Amino acid sequence: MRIMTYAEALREAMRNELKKDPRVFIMGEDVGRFGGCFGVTGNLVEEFGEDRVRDTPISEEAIAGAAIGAAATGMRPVAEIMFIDFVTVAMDQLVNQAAKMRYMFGGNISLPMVVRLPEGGGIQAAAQHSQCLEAWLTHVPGIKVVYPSEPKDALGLLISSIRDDNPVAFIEHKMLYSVKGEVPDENEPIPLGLAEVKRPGKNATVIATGYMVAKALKAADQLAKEGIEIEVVDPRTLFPLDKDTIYGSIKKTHKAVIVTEEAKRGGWGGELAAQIAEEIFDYLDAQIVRIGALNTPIPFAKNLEDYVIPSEVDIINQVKSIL
Amino acid sequence: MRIMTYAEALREAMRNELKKDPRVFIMGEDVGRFGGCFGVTGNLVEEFGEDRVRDTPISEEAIAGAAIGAAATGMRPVAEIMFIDFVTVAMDQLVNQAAKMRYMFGGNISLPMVVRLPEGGGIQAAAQHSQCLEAWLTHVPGIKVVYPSEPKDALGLLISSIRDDNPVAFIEHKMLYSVKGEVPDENEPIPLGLAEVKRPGKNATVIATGYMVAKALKAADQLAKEGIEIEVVDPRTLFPLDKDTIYGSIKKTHKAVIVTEEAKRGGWGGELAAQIAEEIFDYLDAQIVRIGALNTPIPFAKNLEDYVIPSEVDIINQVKSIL
Amino acid sequence: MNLSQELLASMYRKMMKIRKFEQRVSELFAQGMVPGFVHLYIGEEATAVGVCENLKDTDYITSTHRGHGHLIAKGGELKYMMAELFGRKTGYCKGKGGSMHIADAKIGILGANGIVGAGLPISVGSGLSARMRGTDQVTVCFFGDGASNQGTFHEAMNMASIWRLPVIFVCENNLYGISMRQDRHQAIADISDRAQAYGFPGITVDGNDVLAVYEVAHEAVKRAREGAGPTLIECKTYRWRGHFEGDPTTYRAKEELEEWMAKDPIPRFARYLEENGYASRKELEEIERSVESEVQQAIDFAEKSDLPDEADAVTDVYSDLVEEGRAR
Amino acid sequence: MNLSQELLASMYRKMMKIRKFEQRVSELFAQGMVPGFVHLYIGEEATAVGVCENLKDTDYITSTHRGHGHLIAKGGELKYMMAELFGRKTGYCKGKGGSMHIADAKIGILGANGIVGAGLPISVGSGLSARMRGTDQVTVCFFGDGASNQGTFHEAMNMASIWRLPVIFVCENNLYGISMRQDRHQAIADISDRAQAYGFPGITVDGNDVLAVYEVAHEAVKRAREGAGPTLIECKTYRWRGHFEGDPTTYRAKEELEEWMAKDPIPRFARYLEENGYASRKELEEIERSVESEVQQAIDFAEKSDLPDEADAVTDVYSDLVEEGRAR
Ligand SMILES: Cc1ncc(C[n+]2csc(CCOP(=O)(O)OP(=O)(O)O)c2C)c(N)n1
Ligand SMILES: Cc1ncc(C[n+]2csc(CCOP(=O)(O)OP(=O)(O)O)c2C)c(N)n1
Ligand SMILES: [Mg+2]
Ligand SMILES: [Mg+2]
Repeated sequence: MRIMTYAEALREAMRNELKKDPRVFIMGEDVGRFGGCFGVTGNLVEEFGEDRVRDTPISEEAIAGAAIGAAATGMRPVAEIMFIDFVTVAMDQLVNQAAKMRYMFGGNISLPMVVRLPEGGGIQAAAQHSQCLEAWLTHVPGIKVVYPSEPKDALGLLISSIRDDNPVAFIEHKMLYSVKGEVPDENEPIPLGLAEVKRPGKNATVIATGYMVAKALKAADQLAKEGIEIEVVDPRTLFPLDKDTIYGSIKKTHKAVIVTEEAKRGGWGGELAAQIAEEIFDYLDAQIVRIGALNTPIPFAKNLEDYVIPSEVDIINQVKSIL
Repeated sequence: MRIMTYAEALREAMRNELKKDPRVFIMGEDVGRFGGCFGVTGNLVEEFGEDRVRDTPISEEAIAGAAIGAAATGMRPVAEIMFIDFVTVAMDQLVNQAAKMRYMFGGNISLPMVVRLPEGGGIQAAAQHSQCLEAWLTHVPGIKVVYPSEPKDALGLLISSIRDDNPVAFIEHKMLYSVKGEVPDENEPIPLGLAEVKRPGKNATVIATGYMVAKALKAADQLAKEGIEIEVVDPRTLFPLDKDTIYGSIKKTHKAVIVTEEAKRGGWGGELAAQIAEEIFDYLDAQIVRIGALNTPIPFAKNLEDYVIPSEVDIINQVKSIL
Repeated sequence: MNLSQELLASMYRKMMKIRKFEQRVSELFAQGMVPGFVHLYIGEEATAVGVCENLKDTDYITSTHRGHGHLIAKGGELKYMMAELFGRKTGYCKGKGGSMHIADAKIGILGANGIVGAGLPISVGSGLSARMRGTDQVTVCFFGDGASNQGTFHEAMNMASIWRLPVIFVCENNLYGISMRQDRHQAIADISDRAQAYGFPGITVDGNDVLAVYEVAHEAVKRAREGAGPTLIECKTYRWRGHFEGDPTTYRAKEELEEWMAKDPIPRFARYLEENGYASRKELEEIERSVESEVQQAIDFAEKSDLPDEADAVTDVYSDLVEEGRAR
Repeated sequence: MNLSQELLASMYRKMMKIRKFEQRVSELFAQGMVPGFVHLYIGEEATAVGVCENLKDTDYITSTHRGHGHLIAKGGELKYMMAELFGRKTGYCKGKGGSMHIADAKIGILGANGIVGAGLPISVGSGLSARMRGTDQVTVCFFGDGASNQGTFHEAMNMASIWRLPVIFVCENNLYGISMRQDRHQAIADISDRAQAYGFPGITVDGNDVLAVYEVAHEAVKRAREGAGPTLIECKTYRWRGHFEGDPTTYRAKEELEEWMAKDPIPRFARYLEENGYASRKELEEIERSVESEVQQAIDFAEKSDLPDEADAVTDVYSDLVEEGRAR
């Protein structure tokens, strides 16, 4: 076992693939000498050169498009959009081009590409630098959406994503970058589409993503002191979704609480709740509870930001409300 | 009562507001002499001139931005994005600017603007010209989302939307443009946030939007022949949402079927299902059923398109599945 | 330039192929055989052909909503194209794409595109890929005058310029973006001037003169292959038909159309070939007839082809997973 | 140009105000008093001031992530700005916006902006609005060299040009977009050359010479007010601090910074004022002291101000409806 931060694990995954496969390259704003806005690409440019760790102008639509064109013609690009908030200026290329090309072209093209998308609040970056936008992407057939919550998953899932033959939106949470965790000694892929039970329990199933997994685990510790054992499930990939694991847990606990950091209205959490309500309704003993950010832009002031984004307390309260 | 098509009703709403309020103007690609790609703006340019019915270059991000800048400084723009699919190139202005400016600026700005967004399949326009993307917009705090299903609603809701002091995403369905219907003699606004029961019933509540309302009504006719009376509810505005009417109906029928044309995964229909599962779970006698398009891009061939998009038959089958 | 008789004949044949294909598609559309949005290339044939005759099969193009001409010029097969327009299983895209989404990766056609300006960033990617893989492949990116006002134009031109990518940007200035005449949608006369904003050459050429287009493109392709970076070529031309089939074209003067029809690139090139002894009238007529029959065969192929199976509606979304269809 | 003593003093005062404000913010950031992303304007003062001294309160500006200088130059009040940076209820945005989102609609400040290039389309809208309402208001749109590669730059410049809108596009070329030096992010030397792509004037000016900037902007504002359309002004300048506070700036040479620090616009302007008898050293020092105390008052105001109430987290999303908060 090695100890790595989430950011280091991501870098290790990229390093591993850059070494292994000459078709892999990195592109994005300030990913080179600067090492990435959050330091994720770090020193990769020194190891692999400016060609393969490529700084771009501030032109996200062109970054996404260049990744598509490169992927369609034999390369395996890993593009970084500095904040997921800026995916707003690259949506056409991701949604109308990358996601649809294979289908529109009757299967006669493959787009093995990854777009890395750091998201989330917590650093007082305010409304245009704190969003969680996975719901937009999971709504688009043709893209896979991955979202690791700890270093080992970051490593294994990014390796798999780079090796995948489809466009993968790879979501990262800013607050996790400096979080340390154990990582296997070997750089092994973790298959997309496998959830993980991060903590077993029996009284309720809490499905959490990204940074909310850590909050759910803290809530679990608190609840355990009161004799309430929640099972914390991290889907890890939002599409394809591991329904077996998630439903399996709910069938056991008969209670479902979904915790995501997105604006609650229209979030991916809602989609999950809808699937549960549609497919395993009869196993439920209580309403499905969703916890998300308030339906506001993310405010700047710390106390407001903390209030808008879900906390352990919200998880604890909501779990209790259905027990 | 007058008889008008949906397109005529939209035009009448714009004409009404252009006449009444000098701050109102129309802008978009080919909205002038060409009359709009679907003929919605028609001859308005003749009546109001090229300044107020303004053709733009093919620059959607600038169209949206120009609407924002104009709205922030005393105008009331009504912008047209020719197909909602092209909102992908205007997302930043709509999501990061229009939706958030009031909040980010602490309430010190108002953006009275409408963006008209024709959507939907049915004319073999294929993957990049047939999407339903309301889920993206309802996920964004700060935007209202309106979606009329018949001429009278198109008229009344567009008037209200133009008079609203917030950014309104006004969604229209292409297949409805030529549909005729009765419209009140006076051009009166219909308040945003009011659903309408389009057909009363008792055995199940079918909540449908846009073109799916007509399909649900046809399904209701069929089902009535078998003695099954469904209540068809059209939310008309997706946000703000009239939960009273929708929940009221479900509390009566104890069954909820949601029909939207969006790709089912991650659609607005999922959000509605999640709200129902969260807020009135105890009134439900069966799983919540969602009907949406298959999770594919919209194919070109007629038989495939018909298969991917929900039909009356799907509604009938799904309603029966929970009775 | 000294072009071989063979090349000249091939150019003539391709222009004729586009013309005949499009004319038949127009008829078929009117008859309700070809559905959806159909944007025809009639009148602009010299542009696609003049450019693409410089390309190898391994080179790339990105195309537009008005893509039939580009695809034919790059070597696309009429029967698969026609079958696609008919929405048949045998089409280039198995009927899933239609007119606006035809692609043939095997001969470097990275797709027609329904989004105005969307091909530009993609061409940067194929250019970059060729560079990184160390091949001499070039990419030609076709787009319209209207598209030259999209943000993607700017981002792509800038990115291609800093990396000196082997991309040739070909702007087909047919004077209109739907109903918007160029003088209403931009305040400049020559779109090629925009290359100055990126520090690479821009050149305007008569898009109805296939030889002039060939020559200019030849130079640009050479520069690109040699690593000298991108070129912007503006081809001034005109579309004879409406923006899409069904467009009444009330926004333009009949005289304007007539003026441009008089500049028809095909008889113009035929005259050149005859006058310079490259081909006889008879040979040209022979080409025309053979092309007509090829188009007819494509139509027959399309008509005889099966509709796609419903089960195929859910395939090709991902490389490795297929979601459930629906029971009806 | 013959500028009044009053105007010259006002310019000096504003430049000093920006400098002192930013220096204090930098300290406060280091002390953990100002959180979030903070992009400082130190070194670029002559640009904002030279431009904005031409504007009336009723004119508009759109600004950027590096907005403090623009806001101060346009007349923003230090105490509301500082309170906003502190995240207090009394700030311009009630603590909801922070550094990147300060706006003051009453004096035409349409907002700082966290999205690179996003102000450009908005400035087209305020320009259009002024035109349609028949006022003589102009809009100044500030943006950086990095932003000049965004698609929005292109779309906005084109749209402003065809409608001859009263918009002055001011590109602050401070040589870098974060770590990307201009010669790596574009293949041209002068960004003002890009105006050629839209058929309106583009001019490059020494952005550290407040009088030169004033003069160029004066002409552009005059043109705009008279209906002659937009101008692109490129101001060559340099940021002294990192891209944001905390940036170690390892991507640039110490010598480069030193070279530009030697071109400090403030002493340069002070020398001019003194040498030409517009102000004495003493008067200038007086201005400096008074500005320092104004900044201190702003800090005191901010520090003494309350945090926003949690209940306010859910207001200002819509004009007419407030959703529920949460019980904790
Ligand atoms: C982003 C986007 N905006 C608008 C459209 C609708 N549209 C399709 S073609 C077209 C005109 C394109 O004009 P031009 O680029 O000159 O090409 P031409 O049709 O003249 O060949 C428009 C506005 C679109 N498909 N995509
Ligand atoms: C669309 C978008 N892309 C990327 C960023 C991240 N970012 C913030 S400022 C900046 C550099 C901007 O450079 P420039 O326009 O030259 O302005 P400067 O910082 O030099 O004043 C970048 C890349 C962003 N905020 N928005
Ligand atoms: Mg055109
Ligand atoms: Mg800069």
